[in-house]
Amino acid sequence: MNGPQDVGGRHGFGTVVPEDESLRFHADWEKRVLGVTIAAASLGHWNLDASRFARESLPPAIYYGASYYEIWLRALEGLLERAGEVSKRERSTGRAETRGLRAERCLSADAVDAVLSKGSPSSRPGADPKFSIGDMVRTLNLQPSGHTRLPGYARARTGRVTAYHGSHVFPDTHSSFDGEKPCPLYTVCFEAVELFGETADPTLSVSIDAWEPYLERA
Amino acid sequence: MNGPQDVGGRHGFGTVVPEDESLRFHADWEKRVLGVTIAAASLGHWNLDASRFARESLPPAIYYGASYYEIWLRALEGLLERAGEVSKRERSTGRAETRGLRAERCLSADAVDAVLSKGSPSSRPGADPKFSIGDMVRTLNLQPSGHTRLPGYARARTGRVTAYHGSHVFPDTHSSFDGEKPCPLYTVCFEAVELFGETADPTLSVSIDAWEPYLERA
Amino acid sequence: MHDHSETDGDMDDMTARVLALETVLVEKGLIDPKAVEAIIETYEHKVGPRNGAAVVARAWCDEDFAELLERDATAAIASMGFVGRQGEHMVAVFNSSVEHNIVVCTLCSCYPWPVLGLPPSWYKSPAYRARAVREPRSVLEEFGIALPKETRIRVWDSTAEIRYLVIPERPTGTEGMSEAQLSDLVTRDSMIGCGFARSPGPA
Amino acid sequence: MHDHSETDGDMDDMTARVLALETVLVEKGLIDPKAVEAIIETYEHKVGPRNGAAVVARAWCDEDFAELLERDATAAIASMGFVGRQGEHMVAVFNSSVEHNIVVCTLCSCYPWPVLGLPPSWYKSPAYRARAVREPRSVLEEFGIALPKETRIRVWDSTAEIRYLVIPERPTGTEGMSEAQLSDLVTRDSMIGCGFARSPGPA
Repeated sequence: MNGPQDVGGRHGFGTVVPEDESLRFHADWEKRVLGVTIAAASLGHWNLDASRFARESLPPAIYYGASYYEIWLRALEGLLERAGEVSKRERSTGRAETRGLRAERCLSADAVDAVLSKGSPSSRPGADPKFSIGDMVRTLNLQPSGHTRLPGYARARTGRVTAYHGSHVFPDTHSSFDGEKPCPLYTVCFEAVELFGETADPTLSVSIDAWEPYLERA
Repeated sequence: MNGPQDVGGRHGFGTVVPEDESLRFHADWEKRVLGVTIAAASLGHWNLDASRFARESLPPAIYYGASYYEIWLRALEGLLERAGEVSKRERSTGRAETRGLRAERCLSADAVDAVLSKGSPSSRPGADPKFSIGDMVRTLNLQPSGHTRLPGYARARTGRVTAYHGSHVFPDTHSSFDGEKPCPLYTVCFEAVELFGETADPTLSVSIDAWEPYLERA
Repeated sequence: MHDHSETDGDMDDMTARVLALETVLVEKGLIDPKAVEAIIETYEHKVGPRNGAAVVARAWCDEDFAELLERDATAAIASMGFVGRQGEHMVAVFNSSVEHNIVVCTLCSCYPWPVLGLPPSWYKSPAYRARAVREPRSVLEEFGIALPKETRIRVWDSTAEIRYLVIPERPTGTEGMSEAQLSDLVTRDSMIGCGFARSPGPA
Repeated sequence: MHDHSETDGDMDDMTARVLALETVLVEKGLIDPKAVEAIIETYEHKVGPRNGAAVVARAWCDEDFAELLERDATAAIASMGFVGRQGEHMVAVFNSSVEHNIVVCTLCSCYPWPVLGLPPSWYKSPAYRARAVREPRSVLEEFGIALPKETRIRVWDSTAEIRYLVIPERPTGTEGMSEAQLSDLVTRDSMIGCGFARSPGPA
């Protein structure tokens, strides 16, 4: 979606404020958001792509006014509500009114290390790739209202394939629970002048990782 | 600028809420913002394009969280501060600490009708137009950090010239007080599929008004 | 974006904020409170969509006027006394059974003040500005308007100082009505392209 | 975007908000508070940028490892025991005197957790995400870094599940230093491309 998350190349967000690397959290509530978000993912009501879609679907005024942990929390609330696990009223009272639907999938403390260490690889067996490293490709002008990972600044632009990563789960379908539909994933590199116009930094190139359905031969 | 104002074609802003046409204002403070904004423009510290730039330069979190009259007020505060007329401290105390710089240009009540009726035409004598009605043109990939009136959704797109309006003040320079630099102004019409991709409404076309420096022959 | 039912606190803040600024400006002699009042009075009571409705009604009744409106809308509209700020360069666009016109300003809130007055909140909302250019049919549905599938839609994004006035189709069953009667059928929304003129008869 | 000095009120709201959700989830048996604690413990104390620094130091010292890191970063990094969530598919990119690499996720906050831990606030900020792809030099200036004008810059936007680790250049004057000593020179920011490794000597 052309949502608030799609900020690459946009103006007006101000300066970047470096931060000491020893700092892990800015407040205790951020820790809880991290822990609860990861633990709740084990219930299996959604996948990573669906959770990204929930975050970028927050209204722009909220998205831009929130820290990233607040974005996580608000998205998590919505995901749990749509899964039928926690209603708005339960959130506001802090008291459960119904039983959990998937308590049997509750992540136990014992299992945390194994789950975090295992991760969730997104590579899958898939079709042979249509493009080869070195090919010039053009991104399509895709503007779905649903989730996509083709950023706006790199839409309808010509670049070169610099890597092929095998087939990966396709977020555009996976995010809406329409299947993993794995397809070839490439790194595509663009000159900045192609992306941002003739006044862009001539020493700069930018790459994205792009699934085959985002691309056509240039 | 690729700022918060550039919302054409973006997702996530929700529904449109119709409003009875007898409603003029939602609160008395909106009336004051209207009146003060128009009256203060007579001081001549800025022009219409500069005031638009001030509005779109508000941080996105503020821009999207504000009603339009709030956007006007916040921008007016910034314009008056940069003009040296009203400091931040004066705003917060509500008490003047220095004299007005351009009190001699204060809009009098008597002059209001004439000023509003006269308006500020932006047409100017200018060069002959490079394009003719019916010509196919392509908008350039212009992404200045300053003010521009080429919306993002219509950048690097091909359309047809459907009207020529003579030369008009060029907002890209006028907004930064770099001169009126009038140039030919056209209406350029695009098919929606050209703008938004193949899934767009095939019965839809969208036109923008575009100054000649935004265009090249297609 | 602005939910007025939840923002009474905000509005008080805004009242204080604009009052502080206005007070300082008046104290410095930079604005005259009477001028501010005169501006408010103009757009609260004098300049509004009934101006545009009169233009539309005349165009329905007077072919010469309609022709001038199509050729030089600024002159045609000025001939009825409607001139000034945010209407310096007017273009009239005519709806028909095959094409429907809609006006938007995606980049700010440009609107033809001399004929329509101040824009409604929704016209200035990111929702309208974002969606009018991409999915006008779904926007029209929120106004209770369904266009035939085959009707062509042309959206006019007011990116310069040209201001657009939509001339809606004359409703059927209005033969013999006076200009004044006809103008009562012309809604503001129909002159933006987000509605039709009303049919005559009991409201 | 989030000014922490001004948002103590907000943070209290957030504390209450997450507490309410967590309480309901625990009551329903959907999360185990001990699991939540174990997750926090992992990313607060166990998994962080010292992992990545060890990878970089080894790459500086061990040509075979560097070669494997370039060819199959996932395997190379796993060989040091760093695996898991948000590091399933790793790519290492090597800075040189002619090319500087920078990593961003313009669409959310993708980041190589097993080697760098949790991303810093700025990495997730719209400011960094917006500007890293368009004007990385001015972003680097805000980190106190000036790149030579002729240095090529390559920005890696993490739009899929591939995670990028920048291998900064080995500082001069580090001959004979141990891997452990070298890893102390490797800053988190240098592994994102927003800094250089430190020079040895008094800090």
